[in-house]
Amino acid sequence: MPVKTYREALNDVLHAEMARDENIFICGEDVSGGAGGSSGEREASGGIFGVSAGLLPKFGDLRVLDTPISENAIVGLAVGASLAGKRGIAEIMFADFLGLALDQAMNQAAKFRYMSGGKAKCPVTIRVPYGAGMNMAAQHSQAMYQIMTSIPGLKIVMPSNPADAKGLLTSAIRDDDPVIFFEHKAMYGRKGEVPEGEYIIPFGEANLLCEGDQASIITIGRMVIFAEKAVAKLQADNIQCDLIDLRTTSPLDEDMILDSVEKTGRVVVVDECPPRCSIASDIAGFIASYGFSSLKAPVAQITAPHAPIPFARELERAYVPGPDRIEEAVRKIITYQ
Amino acid sequence: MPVKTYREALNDVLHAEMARDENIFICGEDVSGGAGGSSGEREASGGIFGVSAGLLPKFGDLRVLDTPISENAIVGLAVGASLAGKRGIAEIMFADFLGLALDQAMNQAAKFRYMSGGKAKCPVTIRVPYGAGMNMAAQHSQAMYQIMTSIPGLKIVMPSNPADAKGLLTSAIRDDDPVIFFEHKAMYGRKGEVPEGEYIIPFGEANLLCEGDQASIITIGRMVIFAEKAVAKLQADNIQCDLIDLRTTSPLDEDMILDSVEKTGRVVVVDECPPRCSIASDIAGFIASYGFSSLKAPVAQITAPHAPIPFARELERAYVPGPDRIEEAVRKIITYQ
Amino acid sequence: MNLQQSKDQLLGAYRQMKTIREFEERLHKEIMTGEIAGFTHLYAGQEAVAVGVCEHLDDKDLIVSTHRGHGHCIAKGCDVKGMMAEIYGRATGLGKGKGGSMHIADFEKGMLGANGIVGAGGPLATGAALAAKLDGNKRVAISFGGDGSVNQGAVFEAMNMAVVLDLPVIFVIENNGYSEHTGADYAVGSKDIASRAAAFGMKSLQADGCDYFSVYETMAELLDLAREQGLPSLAEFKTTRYFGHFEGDPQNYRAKDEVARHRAEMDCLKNFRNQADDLNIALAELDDIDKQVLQLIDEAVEAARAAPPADRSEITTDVYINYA
Amino acid sequence: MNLQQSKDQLLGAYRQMKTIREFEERLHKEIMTGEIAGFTHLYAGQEAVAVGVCEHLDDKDLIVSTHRGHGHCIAKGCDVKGMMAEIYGRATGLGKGKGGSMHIADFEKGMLGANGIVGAGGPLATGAALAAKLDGNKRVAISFGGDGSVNQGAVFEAMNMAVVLDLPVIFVIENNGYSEHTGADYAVGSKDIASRAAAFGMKSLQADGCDYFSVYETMAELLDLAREQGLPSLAEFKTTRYFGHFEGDPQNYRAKDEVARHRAEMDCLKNFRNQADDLNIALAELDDIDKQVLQLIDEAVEAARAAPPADRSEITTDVYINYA
Ligand SMILES: Cc1ncc(C[n+]2csc(CCOP(=O)(O)OP(=O)(O)O)c2C)c(N)n1
Ligand SMILES: Cc1ncc(C[n+]2csc(CCOP(=O)(O)OP(=O)(O)O)c2C)c(N)n1
Ligand SMILES: [Mg+2]
Ligand SMILES: [Mg+2]
Repeated sequence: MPVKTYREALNDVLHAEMARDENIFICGEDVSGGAGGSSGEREASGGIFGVSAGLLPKFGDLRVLDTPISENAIVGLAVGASLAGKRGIAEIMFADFLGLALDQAMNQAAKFRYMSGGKAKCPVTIRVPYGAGMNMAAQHSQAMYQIMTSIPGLKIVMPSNPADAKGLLTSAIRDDDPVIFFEHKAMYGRKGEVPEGEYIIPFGEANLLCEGDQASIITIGRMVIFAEKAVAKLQADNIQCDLIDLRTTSPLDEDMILDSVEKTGRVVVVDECPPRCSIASDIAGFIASYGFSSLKAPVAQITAPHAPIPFARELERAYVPGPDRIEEAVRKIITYQ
Repeated sequence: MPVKTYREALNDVLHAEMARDENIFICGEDVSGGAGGSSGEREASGGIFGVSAGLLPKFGDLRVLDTPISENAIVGLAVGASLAGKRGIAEIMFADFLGLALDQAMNQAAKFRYMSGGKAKCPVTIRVPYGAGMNMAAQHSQAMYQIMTSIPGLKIVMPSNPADAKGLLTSAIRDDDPVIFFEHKAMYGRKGEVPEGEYIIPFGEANLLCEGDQASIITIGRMVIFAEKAVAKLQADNIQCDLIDLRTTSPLDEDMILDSVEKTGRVVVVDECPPRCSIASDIAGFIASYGFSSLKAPVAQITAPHAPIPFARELERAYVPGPDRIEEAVRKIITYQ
Repeated sequence: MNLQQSKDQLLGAYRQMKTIREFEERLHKEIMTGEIAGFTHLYAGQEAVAVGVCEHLDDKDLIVSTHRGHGHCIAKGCDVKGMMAEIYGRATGLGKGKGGSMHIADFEKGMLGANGIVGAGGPLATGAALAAKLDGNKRVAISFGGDGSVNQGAVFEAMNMAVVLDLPVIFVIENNGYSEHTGADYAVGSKDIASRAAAFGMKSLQADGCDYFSVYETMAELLDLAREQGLPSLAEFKTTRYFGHFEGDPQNYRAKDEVARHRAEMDCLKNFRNQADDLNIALAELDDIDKQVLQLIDEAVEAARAAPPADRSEITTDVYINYA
Repeated sequence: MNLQQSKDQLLGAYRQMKTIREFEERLHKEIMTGEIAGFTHLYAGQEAVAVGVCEHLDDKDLIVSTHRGHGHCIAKGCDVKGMMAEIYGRATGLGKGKGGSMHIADFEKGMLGANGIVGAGGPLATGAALAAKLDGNKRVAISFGGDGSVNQGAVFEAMNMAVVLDLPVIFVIENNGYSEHTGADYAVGSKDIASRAAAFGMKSLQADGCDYFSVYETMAELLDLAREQGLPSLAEFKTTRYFGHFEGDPQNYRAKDEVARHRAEMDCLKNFRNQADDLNIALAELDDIDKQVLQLIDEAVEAARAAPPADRSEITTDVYINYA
């Protein structure tokens, strides 16, 4: 299998899907870049993270739309067009800016199908680079997926590796419901094997990355990488864990979670968000309600602290949950009596 | 003690606090109403729910500001002024519209103190009528407090009765941090005894409404009323529960929750939100992590379903968690072995 | 401009306006009975706008409406009985009773929904216009909005976006003088809505929103711009609403006689009747239509009353997944 | 207008501009070393705007800045060493290293913060202006923003709000021709920023943002309006930025020679020097200032490097509560 970066995997999907279906368009700030610039170079960047590179030359400026800085209208543009027969892909440059576009995502996209008694469909994909780890400080580092997960009508996706990026973005674009697609900024450059040709990962199917009967580590997005590091260390000490990458938080693979808990009885949930109403607390709560009979120890929630994201290297590094905390939590819960 | 409505209790606080401190102002759509109207009646409504009635005649239009329909700028107005020495009270007419103002609440108000290394304070109160129960359909009925609770830097308050409305709104206005103050629309007309004179309820202190050792019912806002109904029925069958009204979800009275769980070992959490990343799942998760050793049964989460809020009477009534579901949940968990 | 409309079209337009009027007058009465839940914003008084705009459109054209959406729905061809049933919260409603008055939609008819969020329609309509542009079939999109909506950031962003992307969308602003309890002259800083369009680089026109012909002709010009050149524009129609902002509003902000005066002097149905002679229409023909409309509304109310209530099993359908 | 500025004031203004320039030129170099984390937007080229505006202000006046905030901070009197330390993520930084380049603030100096959210400053500045108005002491508020920010709904809402509530806020728009990689003429539908103010009912002026005197005089007029009549307004200053949007931006969207040309022809420091004679200032005086500034920046960098890193125990301070 070819090795690609997360960024390339996403870019490939955009190319392939836009070639496949001419109803697909993409819009956002600087998705190509260069409009109105003095060099005349019409694609100046292909997205500030480079994810949409090459689309403009290939699909033209009717389907690759550089927009003004107007997050609410960007999402609304994609939503409105998707209600009218298209499949819009909107990019919100940083997940934090969803604070400006929440109305179109939450009150519009998420609710049309329901409010119309099933008459509407809104096949929009909102791509949002997210996450801490690059010292971008409090307003450019938030995860935001916990907020979006709480909204019925949206599907919430966050790939943790290039192959999943491909399989999940393909599903997102083809899905008839609105999808918020979270891409971790610190993972764009990560490499991995990516299946060739059409590759689809259905929503709601978590990925069991490794198996073990002593504990279940449940996590998402970039935290999967840290969990893998923790697992490697634990394995060296012959501590064997299930490691579950949820892939999508909504829908949620409840079965895999419960099966694993039934087997291990001990759970560590790892989440990049602050603790309250987070994915960590959501999964912990779910297990407290539906996996209680299997549970042999407190569910360990590894999250960021209840604070905004600090800027300085030393602070951000300590703020973001890392492998050490995961490892430590596993060691602690497996000895809990 | 005098009996007042929830609306009157809130209105009294606004009057008293604005009289006490001339740095306080209030702004929002139609907070007085009548600006630019043909009748010349300058206070035409005093807020569409009447909560700000009488403020304009008393404090004038410098401190009682009718605004255009611009939610983001309304919150920003109050936040900016509060950074500059005032204490702003902003009204967002329906909690659902926070989708338009989230940036100012989440990225601005919540983060200034932190980002400035403690140099800023932002004593703003954002009042938001919320909640289902009046057939106002999918875009005028949401709770939204789960989303706001997930944001570090905000304090989240939701009184369940007129006395608490008084004590908590007073605290909110005097607090030096930003507070999102949720007022349930279906409770404005509810009556209750309200202490006279200055009355302050500190944040983070839950209210133990009744005591019992068979189960802990933990809830907030309007759900408290339904829980009380359930408790009355259960008591008739000699089933005794702790009933905890959290009053504020952030800060959270962790001690009272854990004390109660330690006593009862059985918990029902009742929340008006849909299930995911809700207050219900948050509390259930908290207990799974920090109260596990006391837990004797699965935590029952009583929430709305994972769906937008339907319009029709029959549907909304079945959608919103009610006394029956709470009662049933308690009966079930107390028999769990 | 000389816009010849056939007699059939004219009678059709009158019928539409009358249908909206009676729908709303009847609702106003029915709401008193307590049988209708939630809150309802009535469109009576503004009929000439909805109909004057939508007479130019067919099912392929797209409109996005507001919280005050009944008029737009009827004018765009939504089934009146399905609408009434929806407002009554019945299983037979256009949205199975799940949407209600503020969320009536019919995507087959190009009616992308009433909308409870003031201003949200602006971006949605630009999106609809983008769909039209991508299809290249001269469809257009209309964003209906009130004088209050033009203070909403979403609408400004949409106007700018429409110009930047050259989208065939027309922002139809119904200036009925009030946003809830606040006067338009207070809340619109410039006191001039139409001129805002210039700030975003698009054409605008202003006209009498109580006269069907004035609306129709104004829109003809802007629709031409949209269909032929793919350009956005804005139309401001001065109009009035006959009832409170929502049902139950005591309207203290309005002069006591304002509505009566407007009903007497600015009524779009009366305006139309006054011109009947010139249009070669006999008043008796209009009377006939009136009767038919009244009967239709009667039937709609009867049918809604008789219909089964919304079905509880539908609470968790039409949304992709249920959680425990 | 004849605005006499004392020689001291003029030298002070030059010093400020030079300080900003050297701060940014130095950062541009230091960022290459990898010692500075995060991403940084440099203000070099636009100094005349920040300084021309802030020379009119004292600590009681309030400004709200942008992601490109260093210039505004320095012009408003923030401590240069504290700023440098903040950008280096040091415990001695103005925000203890918790804010970083995009969030430098000094509330004592009336500097309400750089801001990472494009457009958010508009509403915040209207709020600051409201505070000023309530105090009744002729303070004013300035909202700094770029040509990209004027497409953001928040800014439109703020402009309208400022007019409706009569607030002493001035929207200073620095049109440097680009929002990230997109040209202003593309993203601003009307291609004319200043005229947008009229749509909201406020006065606007346009001027050369690379000439300190032109900025200073333009602001004098608008500040008079704000201080004496309490009215909002907008100023658009045409300017240019010398570096990429953020450090690392290859600037493919700009003509190869654009920056060099602007540096040669539009430089605010050169402009000032060229007028030195008329101002009765000897170039040697300016050279002296240049030296002092270079030394200050050296010291700031040295101090930042030597300072202790941000303190881990501060991660959970300055926010009201910690959860388990
Ligand atoms: C975002 C948002 N803010 C506020 C409201 C509450 N609200 C409903 S209608 C309305 C006034 C709208 O005025 P206008 O646009 O003139 O329309 P009209 O009611 O006159 O038809 C307001 C403030 C809302 N529904 N949505
Ligand atoms: C709400 C929001 N959207 C997008 C961005 C990303 N972004 C940062 S700066 C910028 C361009 C701003 O352009 P302009 O206002 O002209 O300021 P300049 O960078 O030219 O100083 C963008 C799009 C952001 N920080 N905030
Ligand atoms: Mg109106
Ligand atoms: Mg710019």
